[in-house]
Amino acid sequence: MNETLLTILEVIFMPVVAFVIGLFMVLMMRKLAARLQRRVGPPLMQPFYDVIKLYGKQTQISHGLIHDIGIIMAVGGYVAAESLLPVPGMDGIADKGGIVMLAYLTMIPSLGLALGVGQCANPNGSIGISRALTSMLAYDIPYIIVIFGVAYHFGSTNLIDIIDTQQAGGVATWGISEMPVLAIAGLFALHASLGKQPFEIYIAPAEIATGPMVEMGGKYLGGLFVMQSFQLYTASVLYVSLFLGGGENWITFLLKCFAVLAIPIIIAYLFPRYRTEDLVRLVWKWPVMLALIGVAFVMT
Amino acid sequence: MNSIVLNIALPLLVAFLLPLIHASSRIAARITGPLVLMVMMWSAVIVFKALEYPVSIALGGFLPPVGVSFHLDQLALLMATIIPLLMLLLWPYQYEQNLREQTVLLLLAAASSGLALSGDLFNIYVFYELISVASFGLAAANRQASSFAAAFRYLLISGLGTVLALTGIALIYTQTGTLNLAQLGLLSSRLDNPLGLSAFALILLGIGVKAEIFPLNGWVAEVYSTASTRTSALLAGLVSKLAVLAIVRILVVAYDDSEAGLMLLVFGVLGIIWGEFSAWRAQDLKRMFAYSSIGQLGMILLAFSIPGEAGMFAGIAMMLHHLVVKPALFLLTEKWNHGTDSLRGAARLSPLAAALFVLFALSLIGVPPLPGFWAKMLLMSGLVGMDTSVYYIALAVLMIATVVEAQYLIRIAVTLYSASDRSSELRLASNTGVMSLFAVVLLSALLTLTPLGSKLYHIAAESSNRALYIRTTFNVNPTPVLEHKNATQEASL
Amino acid sequence: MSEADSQKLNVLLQGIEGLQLTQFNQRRLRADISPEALPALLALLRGRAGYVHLSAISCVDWIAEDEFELVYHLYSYETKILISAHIRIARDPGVYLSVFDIFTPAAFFERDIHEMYGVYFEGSPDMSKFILTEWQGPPPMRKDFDSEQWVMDTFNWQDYHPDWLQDIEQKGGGIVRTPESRRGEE
Amino acid sequence: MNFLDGLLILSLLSVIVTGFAQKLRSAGWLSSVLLGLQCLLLMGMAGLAYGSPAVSSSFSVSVLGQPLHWQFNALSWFFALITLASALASSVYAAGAWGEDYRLQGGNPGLLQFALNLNVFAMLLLLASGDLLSLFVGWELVSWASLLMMVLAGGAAGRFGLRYIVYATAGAMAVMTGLVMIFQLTGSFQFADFAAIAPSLSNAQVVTFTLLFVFGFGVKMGLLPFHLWQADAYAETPGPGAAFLGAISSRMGLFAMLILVIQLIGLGRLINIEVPYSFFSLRDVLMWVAAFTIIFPTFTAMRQNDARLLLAWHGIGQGGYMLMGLLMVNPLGSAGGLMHVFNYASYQAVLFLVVTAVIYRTRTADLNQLGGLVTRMPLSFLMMLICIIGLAGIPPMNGFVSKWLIYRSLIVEGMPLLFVASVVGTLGTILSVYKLIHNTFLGQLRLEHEQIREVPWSMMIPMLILSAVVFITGFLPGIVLDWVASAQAALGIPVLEHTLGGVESPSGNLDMIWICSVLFGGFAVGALVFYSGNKSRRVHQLDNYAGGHFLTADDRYHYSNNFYAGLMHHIGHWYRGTFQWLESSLGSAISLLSAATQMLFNSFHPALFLLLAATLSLLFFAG
Amino acid sequence: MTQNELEKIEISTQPKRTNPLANVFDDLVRFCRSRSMFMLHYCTGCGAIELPPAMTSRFDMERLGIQPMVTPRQADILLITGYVSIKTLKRVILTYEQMGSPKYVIGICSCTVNGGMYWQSYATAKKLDEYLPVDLYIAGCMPRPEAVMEGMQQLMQKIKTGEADSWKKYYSHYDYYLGNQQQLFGNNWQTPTDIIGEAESYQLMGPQTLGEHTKILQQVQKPLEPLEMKL
Repeated sequence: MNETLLTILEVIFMPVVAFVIGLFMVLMMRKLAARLQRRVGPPLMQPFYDVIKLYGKQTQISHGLIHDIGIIMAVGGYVAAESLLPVPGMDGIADKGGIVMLAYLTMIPSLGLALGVGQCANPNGSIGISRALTSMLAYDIPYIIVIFGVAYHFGSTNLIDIIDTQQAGGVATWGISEMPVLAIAGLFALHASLGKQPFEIYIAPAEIATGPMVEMGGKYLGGLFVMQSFQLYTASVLYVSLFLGGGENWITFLLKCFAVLAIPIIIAYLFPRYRTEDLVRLVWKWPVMLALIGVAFVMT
Repeated sequence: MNSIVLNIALPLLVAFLLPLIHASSRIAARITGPLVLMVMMWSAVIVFKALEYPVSIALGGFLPPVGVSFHLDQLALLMATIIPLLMLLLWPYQYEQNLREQTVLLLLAAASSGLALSGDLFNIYVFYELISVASFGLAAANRQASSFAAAFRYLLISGLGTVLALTGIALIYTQTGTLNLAQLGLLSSRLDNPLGLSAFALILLGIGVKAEIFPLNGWVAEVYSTASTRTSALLAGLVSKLAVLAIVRILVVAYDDSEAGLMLLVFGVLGIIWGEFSAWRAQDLKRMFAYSSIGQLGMILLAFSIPGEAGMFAGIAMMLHHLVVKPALFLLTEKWNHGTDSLRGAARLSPLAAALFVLFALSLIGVPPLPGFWAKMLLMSGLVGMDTSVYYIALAVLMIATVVEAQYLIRIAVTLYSASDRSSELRLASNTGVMSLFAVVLLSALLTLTPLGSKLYHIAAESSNRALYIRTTFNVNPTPVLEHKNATQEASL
Repeated sequence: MSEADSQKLNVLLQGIEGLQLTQFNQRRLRADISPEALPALLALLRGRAGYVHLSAISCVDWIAEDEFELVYHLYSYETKILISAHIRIARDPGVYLSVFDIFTPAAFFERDIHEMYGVYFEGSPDMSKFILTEWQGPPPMRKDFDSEQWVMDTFNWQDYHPDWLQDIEQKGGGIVRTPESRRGEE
Repeated sequence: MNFLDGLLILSLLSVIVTGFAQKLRSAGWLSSVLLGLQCLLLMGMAGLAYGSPAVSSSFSVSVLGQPLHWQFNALSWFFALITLASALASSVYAAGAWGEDYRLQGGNPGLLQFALNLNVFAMLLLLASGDLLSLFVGWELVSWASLLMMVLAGGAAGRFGLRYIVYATAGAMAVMTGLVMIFQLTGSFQFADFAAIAPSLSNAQVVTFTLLFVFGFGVKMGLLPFHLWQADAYAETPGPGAAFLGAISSRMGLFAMLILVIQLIGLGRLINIEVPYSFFSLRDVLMWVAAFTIIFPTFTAMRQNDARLLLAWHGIGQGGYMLMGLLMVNPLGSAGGLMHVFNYASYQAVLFLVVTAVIYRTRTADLNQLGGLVTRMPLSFLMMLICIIGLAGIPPMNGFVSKWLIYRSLIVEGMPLLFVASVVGTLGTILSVYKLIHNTFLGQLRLEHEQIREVPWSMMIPMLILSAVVFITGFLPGIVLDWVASAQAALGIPVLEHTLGGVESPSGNLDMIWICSVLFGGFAVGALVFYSGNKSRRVHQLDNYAGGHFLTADDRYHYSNNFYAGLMHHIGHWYRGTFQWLESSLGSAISLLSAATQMLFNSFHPALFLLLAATLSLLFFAG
Repeated sequence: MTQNELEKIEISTQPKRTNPLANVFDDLVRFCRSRSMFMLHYCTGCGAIELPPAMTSRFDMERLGIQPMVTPRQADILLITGYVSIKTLKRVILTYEQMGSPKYVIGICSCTVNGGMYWQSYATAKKLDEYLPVDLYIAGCMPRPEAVMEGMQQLMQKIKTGEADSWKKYYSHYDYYLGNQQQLFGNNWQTPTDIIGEAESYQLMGPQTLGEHTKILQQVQKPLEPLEMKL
C-alpha cells in the first residue's frame, strides 16, 4: 500500500518537475536562437510570462467542445506520459509501460491537438495537421527502429532496467558508446520530432499561419506552450535514458538533458524549412539507413 | 432377366406403329409414348432389383463370342432406368405437331437402351448409328432454317465420325477376330500394340463426336442453340453420356492398363479448357450452357481416364450429376433464350426459376453440400490419388476451369437478381414445372448422399472389374460381385 | 521605323478613313482616328501587321471639351513599334464599343476605365466593380469629381495641436496653412 | 442435446424463420431476438473459455463413408463470441430506424436479416467443424453466404460480389486440393489423423500444403496479393451488413488457417524449411506476406475518398497484424494476434455503423461532401473517436494492447524489419483515420447539414455498447486475455501468462489499469489547468481567421480533398496499381484465351478437327 | 459624438480588488502581459519595413518579450504600419475583432494618424481611431526603429499600470465605432465576430454598446450563433 502511495505521489510530482524543466528548455531554445542570431534574447522568466499572460487573457475564443477537449488531451497526455519517464529518485509507473508504451502514449497529445484543430474548421489548421501527421510518419520510422535496437540490446523494454544496466556499467556501457550509430540516428529522429527547422513544415508561419495554432489564442495557445515544454522535456529525457545512462543525480541528469537538446536546436536555427515531400524523403533516407545499420550492429 | 430385351424391342416397335396409332386415335397416340417409356422404366427397375451379379444374355441362343450378347450389370441397368425416366421428363407433352418427334424420341429410347446394354462392339456400333439418326431428326425437328443448317453440319461430322469408328472396329476385328467385348478382354494383349491403340483412337474419335469430346464438338454450340430446348437437354444430358459410356466400356474391358487412358485424359483436359473458356465469353445463355457442357464432358472423360474404381466412381458420379443438372439448365433457356444482358431483373418475374438456376449453378460449380461438390471431390481425389505429374496438371486445369465456371455462372445469377431497368418483360417469366422435378431429384440425392454414394461405389467397383466382366460372359457360374479389398476404407471414395 | 515598315503600314491602312498617323520617333506612332473606324484599325493591325499585344487602354477626361479620350496602345513584337490609337468620344453618355472581340485582354482595361471614369463599353464581358468594391460615389477619376471636397465631407481630422507645435507655429514654422485655406488661394 | 446442439439448431432455425419472415415489419426485431438467444446459448458454453473441455455435438453425419462431426473448443468459442456479438449488434442496428429507412430507399431489410442469420449459421458451422470435411463444408457455406450479403445492394455490388466469388472459388479449389491430398495421405478427414502424420511429412509436402491453405484461406482474409476484392465488396454492402462482414467474416480465413497451418502442420515445421537461396524460412515468407498485407492496404486506405472504402481497406490491413502475431512462436505474439481479432471486430463494427449513421443522416459517405458533423452528431463522433483510437492502436483503447503484444514479441524475437513494417502500418492507420474523422466530423459544417440530428437510439445503442467494449477491454485487457489464453491452449501453442491489467514479464510489463488511470489523471490535470483560465466563449465557425478574408456560408473552406498532399508528392507515384494491373491482365488473358477458343470453334468446320485429331492420334500411336 | 466627447468618457476600469492576494495576482498578470507582447504586424503600408530592424540583432525586440505572431488569435498587439485604404480597413477591423482581449492597437506612420501624404485621397481612411480604439500612435514618415521601440516601451508601461485598456472602449462604445464603419462601408456591414454577444458574455457592456447603429446591424446581420452541440 505504501508503495502504491509513493507511486501516486511520484506520478503527481513528476509532471510538475517536467513542466518547470521544460519551460527552461524553451528558454534555452530561444536564448540559443538569439545568440546564434547575435541578439540578446528573452529574459530568464520569459516562458513563464508568456504562459501566464496567455492564461490571463480575458476573452477566450472557443470553436466548440472538441476544441477545448483537444487542448486538455494535449496537456493531459503529456502529463501522463511524464510519469513513465524515470528521473533520478523517481520511477513513477515506468515499470508498468516501457518504451513502446511511451512512444504511443506521446501520440495522444498530438491526437488531441489534431482533434481540437479539426474542430476549429480552419483550413490552415487542417493543412497543418495533415503536415504534422506526415512528418510524424516520417520521423517515427527511424525513431521506432532506434527504440527496437535499444530494447533488443538491453533485452528489455523497461526504461528502469535500461537505465540501471547503463549506470551499473559506467560510461562504457552507455547506449551511446555501445550503439553509436543508433545514437546518431536517434538524435536525427529526435530533431525531426521536435518540429523545429528544417522540419517545421507544420508550423510554417509564412505559409499556413502556424498551422495547428492558427485559431489558438489565450489559454488554448497557453496549453500548447505547456505542451511544447513537455515535448522538449520528454524527447530529451527519453534520449538521455536510452543512450546517456539516464541521470545518476539531478545535476548530471539536467546537464545531459540540456546538452542533448542543445544539439538539434543549434542545428535548427541555421536552416530554413524543407518542403513536406523533401522532409519525408530526407528522413526516410538518412536516419532510417543509419538506424538500420545500427540495428544490424546491435543484432550481430 | 431376358425381359430387358423389351426395353429395346418395345419402343422400336411402337415407334414404327405410332403413325398408325395416330391415324386411329389421337388420344391413344398421345398417351402411347409415355406409356411405353413407363413400361421400359418398370422393366428396367424390375431387372435392376432382381440383379445380384452381372449377367450376360445371349440373344437368339448363340453364346458369346459368336452371338449378339447383352451385358447386364448395375451400370447398364442404371442407364437403362434413367433413359426412359429422363425422356419422360423431357417428353413433348404439350406439342400438337409432334408425331414425328415422338417417333424419333421412341427410336432414341430404344437405341439408347440398346447401347447401354449391349456387350459387343458391333451392337454398340449399330445402336450408336441408330442414336445418330434419331438425334439428327431431333436436331432438325423444329424446322427452322438455322436448325436445318446446324443439323446438316452435325450430320456431316457425325457421319465422318461413324466412318472412323467403323474403321476402328474393323481394325480390332482384324487383330482379334472378334467383336465381343468380353472376348476382346481376353485377347487384350493383342490390342496393346500401335495398331490396337490406333483402333481405339479411331473409335474414341468416332463415338466422341456424340460425347462432345474436344475437338469434335464444333457442332455442339450450334446445334444446341438452334434446336429446341428439350432436344438440347436430351442431347447434352443423355446422348453424350451414352457415348461416353460406350467408350468407357471399351476402355475398361479391352484396353485396361494401356496408354488408351492417357488419351482420354488429354482429350478430357483439352475439352475442359476449351469448353469452359468458350463459355466464359458466351453472350447467350443457351450457347453458354452448350460450351459449359463440353467442359463438363471433359471432366467426365478426365474422371474415366483414372484407372480403377476411383476413376469409375468419380466418372459415374460426375456423369449422373451432369445428367440431372444440364437438362434442367437447358430447360431454363426455353424462355430465357436471349442475350445474357436481357435477363436483367428476371428473378423478380420468375423467382422460382432464378432460385433453381442458382441451385443448379452452385451444384455445377461444386459448392458443398450439394451433390456436385461430392462428385467433383471424387474426381479431385482420384486425380491426386494417381500422384503423377500429368494428373496434377489435369488437377490444376480442373481448378482453373472451376473458377472460370463459377465466374460465368454467378455472373448470370447476379444479372438475374439485379434491378431491371424495364418495367416488366413477361417473356422472362419462365416455366419451371419440369425443372422443379430435376431440383427435387438433385435435392433428394443430397439427402440420400450416403446410401447413394455406397450404391454408386458398388456400381463403379463392379463395372471397373474387368475380370468380372469377362467371367460374366463366359462363365455361367458367376462369383458374387462384392469381393473388393478392405471395403470400409476404399468404399468411401 | 524603317522605310519598308512605313511603306507597308501605309499600304495597309490606306483604306481607313480619317486616319492620321504621326511619328514621334523610331518606335512610336500616334494614330488619330474616328471612333467608328477604330475597331477596323485594331483588327487590321492585329490581323495583318502583327500588332498582337494590346498593352493598355488609357482614358483622359477632357472636361473642357466635354470629351473622353481613349488611347489604345498596341505593340508589335516583330517591328518593335508601339502604336497609340487615339479616339475621342462624347462625355455624355460616355458609351463606346468594347474591343474584347479583337483583343481579349481589353476586358480588364475596359472594366477598370468603367470603374474609374464611368465610360460604358458595350459588349464587354464584365462591367462590374473591380477594385473599388466599397466605393459608392461617382467615378473618382472624372475631372468633375472633387476628391478633396469629398474627403473633407467624409472624414474628420485629428485634433492634434500640442504645445510644441504651437511654439513652432508662432515662430512661423509648421503647417500654418490648413487645407481649407489653401483651397481658397487656388 | 447439449448447448452446442442447441446453438446450431437454433441458428438453423433462425435462418429458416428469418427466411420466411422477410416481409414482416418486425422481421428485424425477430432476428435480433433469435440472435440474442444464440448469444445466451453461447454464454452457456462460457466454461470453454476458462478451461472446460471441448463440447461435441451429439449428432453427426456420414457422407461417402466419411463422418462429419462438429465440436466447440475455446478457440471456436472465442470466434463464435465475436461472430454472434457483432451479428447481434448489426441486427439490432438494422432492426430499428435504419431498417425503416432502408425499406423506404427500396431495400429489403428482412432479406438483410436473413442474410445475416445465414452468415451466422455458416460461420458457426465452420467454427464448430470437427474434421476437415466439415471444415470445408462450413468454409464454402461462409463464402457463399457472404456473397449473398455482398450483392444485396444490387448495382455495383453485384459486380464486386462477382469479383469476390472468383477469388473465393479459386481459394476454395486450393483448399479442396489440399484436403484431397490429405485424404490420400491419411485415408480420413480427421484432424487427429493428419496431426499424427504431420511430423513425418516431407518438406515438399509441407510447403505444398502450407501454400495451398494459405492461398485458399488467405483469399478470404484478403492476404496480399489476393486482397483486391475485399474493399469494394464490403463497401457496397448495406451498412450493418458491412459492419458484420468487416468485423468478422474475413477472420474466418484466419480461423481455418489457424487450424490447418498452425495447429495441424505446426509452426515448427515452417520455421525449419528454408527457402532456397535466401535467409528466409517458410514462416518468414508468410510473415512478410502479412507485413505487406499490413502496409499496402493501409496506405491504399489513406487515399480513399469514401468512408466505407477507407474502412474496408483498413480491414484488410488489420488482418495482417493478426496473421503476423499468430505466426510468432512466442505466446506474446500469438496472444496478440488472437486478441486483435476480438479488438478489431469490436471497433471495426462500430466504425462501419457510425459511417452508416452518417450516411443515414446525410446520404453520403463521400469524405469530400461532409464535415463539421460533430456539433450535430456528437455521440456518433465520440463512438468514432473511441474506435479510431482503437484502430490506430493508441492507448487507452483495446487495439493498443493487442498491437503492443505483437510489437513486444517482434522485439523479443529480434525481427527489426517486421517490427518496422508493423509500425509503418500503424502510422499509416493513424494518418488515414484522422482523415476519416476530420473529413466527416470536424471542420466546417455544410449549410445543407445544419438541420440534421443525432441518429435514433435504436442505432445508437449497439454502437454505444460495442464502443464500451472497446474501452473496457482496453482498460482491463485481462478479460479478453483469459479467453485468448484458453484459445491458445486449445490450439496447442504456448499460453500467455497475463494479469487483469495486461502482461507481467521480466523484460517489460504492461499494466493498462495503471496506464489508463494515470492517463485519465493526466486529462484531469489538463482539464484543471484549462478551466482555471478565463471562461471561453463559443464562436460561429465563420468567425475564423482566413488572412483577413470574410468567410461566408457558401464558401467551402473545409480542407478535405487530397488530405495528405505533401506526403503524396513524395509517395504518390509509388501507387502503381500493380495488383490492379495484375488482376486486369489476368482477366484480359482469360478473355483472350476465351476469344481464341471460341474462334477455333467458329471458324473451322468440325470435320476438319476430326480428321486432324484422327491423324494426330494415329501418328502418335503408330509412331 | 465627436472624438473629444469620446475621450472624456471615463472607462469603468475594474475597481481594485480588496483582497491583497488578488491584487498581487492582478499585478502579476499585468506585469506578464507587459513583458510578453505578441504582435500581429498587419503590414498595410511602408512602415512595416521598419520592423525587421527592430526585431533583429540591432534592436532585438525579444529582449522585451515582444514576438511576432501571424494570426490575430495569438496576438496581443495589432500594429498598423501605414495607410489604410477603405478596403483594407475592413480587413483590419475583422482582424482586430478576432484578437483576444486584452488587445492593443498601435498606429505607426502618419498615415494612420491623419492620412499622411494620402490625406486627400478618396480611397484611404484618415483617422484610424474612428474605427478602432488606438492605444498609441507612432508618428513619422516612416518612424525609425528607435521610435518604434520607444513606442513599444511606452505601451508596456501603460499596460503595466493598467492604463492601456482601450479594448474595453471598443466593447463599451461599439455603437460609435460601428457607426463610423457603417458610414464607410454601408449599412450592410457586418463582421463575423459577434461583438455585442462578446460584450454581454464578458460583462463589458457599456452605456453606448448599443445604439442606433447596432440596431441597423441587428436588422441586417446574418445570425452568428455558435453551432451548439445537439443530441
